[in-house]
Amino acid sequence: MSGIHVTTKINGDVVEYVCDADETLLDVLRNRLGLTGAKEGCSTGDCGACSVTLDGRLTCSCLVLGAEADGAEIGTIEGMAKGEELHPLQRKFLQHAALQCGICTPGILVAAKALLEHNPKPTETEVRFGLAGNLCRCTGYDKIVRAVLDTAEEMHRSARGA
Amino acid sequence: MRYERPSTMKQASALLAKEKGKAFVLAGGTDLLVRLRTGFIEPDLIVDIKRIVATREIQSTAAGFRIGAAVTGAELGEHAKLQKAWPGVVEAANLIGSKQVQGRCTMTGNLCNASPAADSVPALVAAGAKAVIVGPKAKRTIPVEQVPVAPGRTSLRKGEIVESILLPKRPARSGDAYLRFIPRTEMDIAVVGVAVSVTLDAKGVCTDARVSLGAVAPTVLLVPEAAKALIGTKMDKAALDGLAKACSAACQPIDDKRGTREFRIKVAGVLARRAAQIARRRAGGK
Amino acid sequence: MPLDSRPDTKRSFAVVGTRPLRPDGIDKVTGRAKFGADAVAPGMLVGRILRSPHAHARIKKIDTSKAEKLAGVKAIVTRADFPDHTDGDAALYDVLYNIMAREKALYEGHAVAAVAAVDARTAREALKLIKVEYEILPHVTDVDEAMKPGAPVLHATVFTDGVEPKPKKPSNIVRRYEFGHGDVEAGFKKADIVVARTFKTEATHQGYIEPHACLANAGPDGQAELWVCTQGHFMVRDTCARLLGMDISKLRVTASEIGGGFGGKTTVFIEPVALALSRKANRPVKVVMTREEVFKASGPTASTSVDVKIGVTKDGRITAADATLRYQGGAFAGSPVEFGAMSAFACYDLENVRAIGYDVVTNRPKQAAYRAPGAPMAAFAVESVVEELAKKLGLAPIDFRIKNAAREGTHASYGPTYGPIGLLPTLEKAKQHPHFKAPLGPNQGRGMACGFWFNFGGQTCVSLNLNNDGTAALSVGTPDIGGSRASMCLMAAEELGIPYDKVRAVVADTSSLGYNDVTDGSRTTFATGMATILAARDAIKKLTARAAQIWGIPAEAVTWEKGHAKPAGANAGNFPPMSLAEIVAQAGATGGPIAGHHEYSADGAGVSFATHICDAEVDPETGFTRIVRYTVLQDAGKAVHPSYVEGQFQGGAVQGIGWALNEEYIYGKDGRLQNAGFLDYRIPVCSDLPMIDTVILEIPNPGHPYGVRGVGETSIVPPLAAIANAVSAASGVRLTSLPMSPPKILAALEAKAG
Amino acid sequence: MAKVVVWGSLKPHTGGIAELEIDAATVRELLDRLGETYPGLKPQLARGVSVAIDGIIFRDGWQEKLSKDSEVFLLPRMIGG
Repeated sequence: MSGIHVTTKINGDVVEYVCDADETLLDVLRNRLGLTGAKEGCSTGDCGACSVTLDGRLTCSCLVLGAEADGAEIGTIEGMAKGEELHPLQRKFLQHAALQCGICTPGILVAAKALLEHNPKPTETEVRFGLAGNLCRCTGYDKIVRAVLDTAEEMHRSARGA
Repeated sequence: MRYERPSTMKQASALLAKEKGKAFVLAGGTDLLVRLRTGFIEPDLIVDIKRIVATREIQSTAAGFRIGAAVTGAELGEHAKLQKAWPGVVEAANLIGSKQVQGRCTMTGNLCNASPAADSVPALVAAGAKAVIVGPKAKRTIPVEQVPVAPGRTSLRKGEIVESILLPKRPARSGDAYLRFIPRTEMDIAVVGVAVSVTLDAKGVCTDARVSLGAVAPTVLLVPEAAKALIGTKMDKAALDGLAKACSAACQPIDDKRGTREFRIKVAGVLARRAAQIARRRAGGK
Repeated sequence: MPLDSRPDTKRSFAVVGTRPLRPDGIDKVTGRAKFGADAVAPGMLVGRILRSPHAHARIKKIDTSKAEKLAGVKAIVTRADFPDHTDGDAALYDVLYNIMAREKALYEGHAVAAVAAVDARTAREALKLIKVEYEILPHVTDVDEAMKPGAPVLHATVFTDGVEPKPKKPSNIVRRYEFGHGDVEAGFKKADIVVARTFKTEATHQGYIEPHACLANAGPDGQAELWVCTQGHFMVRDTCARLLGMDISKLRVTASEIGGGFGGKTTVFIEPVALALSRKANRPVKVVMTREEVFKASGPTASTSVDVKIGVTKDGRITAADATLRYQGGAFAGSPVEFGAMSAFACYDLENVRAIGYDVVTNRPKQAAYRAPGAPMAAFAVESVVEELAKKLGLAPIDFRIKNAAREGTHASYGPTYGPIGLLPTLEKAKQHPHFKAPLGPNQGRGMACGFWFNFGGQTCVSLNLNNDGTAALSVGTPDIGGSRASMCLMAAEELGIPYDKVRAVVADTSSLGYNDVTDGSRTTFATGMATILAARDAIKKLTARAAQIWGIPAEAVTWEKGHAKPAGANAGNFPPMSLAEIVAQAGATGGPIAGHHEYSADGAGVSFATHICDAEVDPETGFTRIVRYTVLQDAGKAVHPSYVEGQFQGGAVQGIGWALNEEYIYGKDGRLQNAGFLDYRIPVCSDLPMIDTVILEIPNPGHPYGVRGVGETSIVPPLAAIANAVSAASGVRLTSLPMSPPKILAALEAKAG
Repeated sequence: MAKVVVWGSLKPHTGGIAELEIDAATVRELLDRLGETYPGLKPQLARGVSVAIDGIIFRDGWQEKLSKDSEVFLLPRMIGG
């Protein structure tokens, strides 16, 4: 099998790689690029642990071929904090203890960020349905939902204040 | 396995037509990649159609809407005009999978997987949608219900690809709705799905109706008897009872890990009644 | 425990009980935390496992010759590579048999061979080239079917233990247990009302989001390293070393960050296989399970069939309680039926009680622990009958429970007499809770249930090293599965009298500490926490001695207060308090590094109780159930980090909600699992749930210096029954079989309507 | 003499008696004596037991002292998730 040459942008940086036709973007991120923040929980799109954005749209990287990323822009958990400054969601997740084991956390943060970008002031129900594609087995989701709602509130307040 | 990304429909069709091994079309990939990963399929060729401009567009035409084969669920949901004309179709497409899946999945893929439980297909069937199929030699347009012929099997011939789905123009006072039953609130495959599309006259009498059922037979069903129960009525309780009865009667379900036969038969009627009421309300019925 | 470790209930804490950020937080929210599958090694190979497609089959022949010839294949192992080193240890032999099938494959998914190859595709191709000749045997997966006389027998060596006379014919019933006291027959005679019901629960899976993963690196000199996601790396080390005939000292195991376990990562599956492959290939080998493998070949919990009979007098006193529990734990002995039997009636003060348990084997994967193993199914049965009795008596279910609740001095159904326990306080608190009085909407109903779990301590070893700048490095040997490093830092900081962020806790590898039992039994905050406190006290003893040396006064004349050494009184001398940092800064000159250690077998964990309240709404036309409101009230002894205590309560409750409503192992007639994925094994998603309210009660555990009790497991015990009771109240039908999936509820509603 | 109570299904190995009088000052001695006096208990002792002394459960406590009036129960070895 001959490799496919792909040029893409990940978290704003141009990245080139060669992958096989049947490799998923998740495989590429984890095994070729060392970006192991996206986790493989199921490889069938049911758990959301591998969530990334592809051209701004939330998706499971296990449901994308590595070859498809050519010319695209990808966002992963590794690009969420800006230098030393955590994204407000990352900060709030820590404050609310919205993680126990933490395996689902990267996927949930990526999904929550996408959610707030589309809907900056979601209701609890909207948060719950917005995150329905991300399984968490430790927390019962309570503190996750609170952390997302609190982040929205804070971002809203600081946007108004600014 | 080879991966090809043609830029025209003609090229795509030619690639599929000349492939000697197993070839698959990749649009959203939300089903294809799962089957690939789990070893269910072992393709020799995958043809990614997302670079073909026509597959990415929603066109509003004099005849209605033309929805490209690679338009995602999320894009459907963001198209205000489509949403207004065919809320049931859009809600059905938006029920497929999670937000993550919505960013990739397509109605055409949902149709071509030929799963009896596909969420968007009953809504498309009720809407009277047609599939535009491009082949190596000719283009043809068929009603969507003629695409799947059995679980996992379609009527597409070698080299043929569904290029787009056509939704007709909506008469005044029309509405559609899709409801499905799942054990959780999200992330499940439909145990039963019901789509109802109706048109009312100025007095609120139903003049036209189409009713379609999912997950209760080997393919999605169009149920003319159910439509008959509504046409000519004000969709009152008696009409809805008739509708529910006709829907339950049309079911030929199986017992499986997702539900029992009895459950599907009963719930098909329950959901039909509820979906019809939503469709009627959307059509402006009081 | 020495007496001075008894909790000082009036004690006020400086940092224990606060909610600081967890030390591993940044790594976890930025994707940097390294979990099981995140490790790489130079020259690493990919390991994959070939699994039996049959539920029960004799393995006549395994031919690996074609696979060996495939380019890129570096090692293949089969049963021939796992000689029996178990030396008569039956339980260990079962583990050996489970990680690689021997004469028979005992369930679909049982490992038959494994390959290490240069990449995943080659490994996959190689598996296809391995030819296994099976003789398919009849199989059985249902617990009641497996107990019938004509059932296919899995092991010709199983003759039911615990019955007299011992059977002469082998069967699938491994062992009979019996617990209880008094005379149940006499008790039932005194009863005015007796309710007897039979219940069934399906097997569920812990459902951790991280599949099992490990990276093994073994050399021909017998030295080996293993990186693995596990609840107990010392257990992994000892088990793998024994299975593979290695010296324990030559195998160093490092615990990765762990992506959930809930009991499912308390044993080995892929680890010995990865080590054997690595040893044979003389290269590092990474093995990661797929989700399908996790469902088919890790350790789900038991499915059960339970009879419960309870008698009461007209005024609401229970006169007798009797249960027979049948649990299948997969293809090997060891279902948690004894804990089901022991815990079934543990919430009640009973004169006459009996619980009989049968441990049964079937053609399913070998069960592993799952959060309070065995208890939720028993509580489902008992608490359903208790609710039904209360209704029959015309008593509020909560009052009926209060009337019969176990309390200090109660002769527990499993034997001993209870000390101070927290059941009544949770019931009384529940009764006052606003949830209890809140109005219900149409088609809604309220249910409640109580639950019990034992908790335990276990072997523990920690080291606390003080650094020259006055900070502390704490090494523990229990993997941190839900924030325990934060709790350990809190307790070390509390004792030493330094700020929380001056302590750093790490989970040390197996070469750095003495043996530590697995993170299980809700033991870590209790046992590792107590060891941390005692290690800190050990360090303080040394700190005060150094201060005494510096001051030139006797060591006994120095005390420790708020992070400082102080002369014990005016007679001891007049010296200003000396801080921890000041003492360690002079450590080199006063005798070298200062460290505290503690190693022990922790006991006195203290049993734990909870009461849950649930509101459910049932769609009468479809049987769809929505949990509308949920409240957990549980005794934590002392909540060290309340946020993570709440998290344990919420997580356990939601796992219980899944178990009650939708989760189940579905087998086909062919004995194959039909829903080995998250699509059809339906764990609760975010939109299924309401907020989970929590009430933490703090009834100090006399066995811990701060009064801490384990909290992790009890929260999964009441939900099954609480939801069944709520569904019954909402819909008018009582379900005696889990999960209460919509088709079952609808069928029951239709049957009732006639 | 400590009084120790075994669980029901062990009674066949102790001559049908649940409450046994054993001369032992520690858990270790108790377990040794039990095995010597009632060899039928040995497989269970080998599989592992916990011991409840005055209501507190010890999973690994050979050194624990038993007094004359201790209430001692033999229990299966505790496990957890």
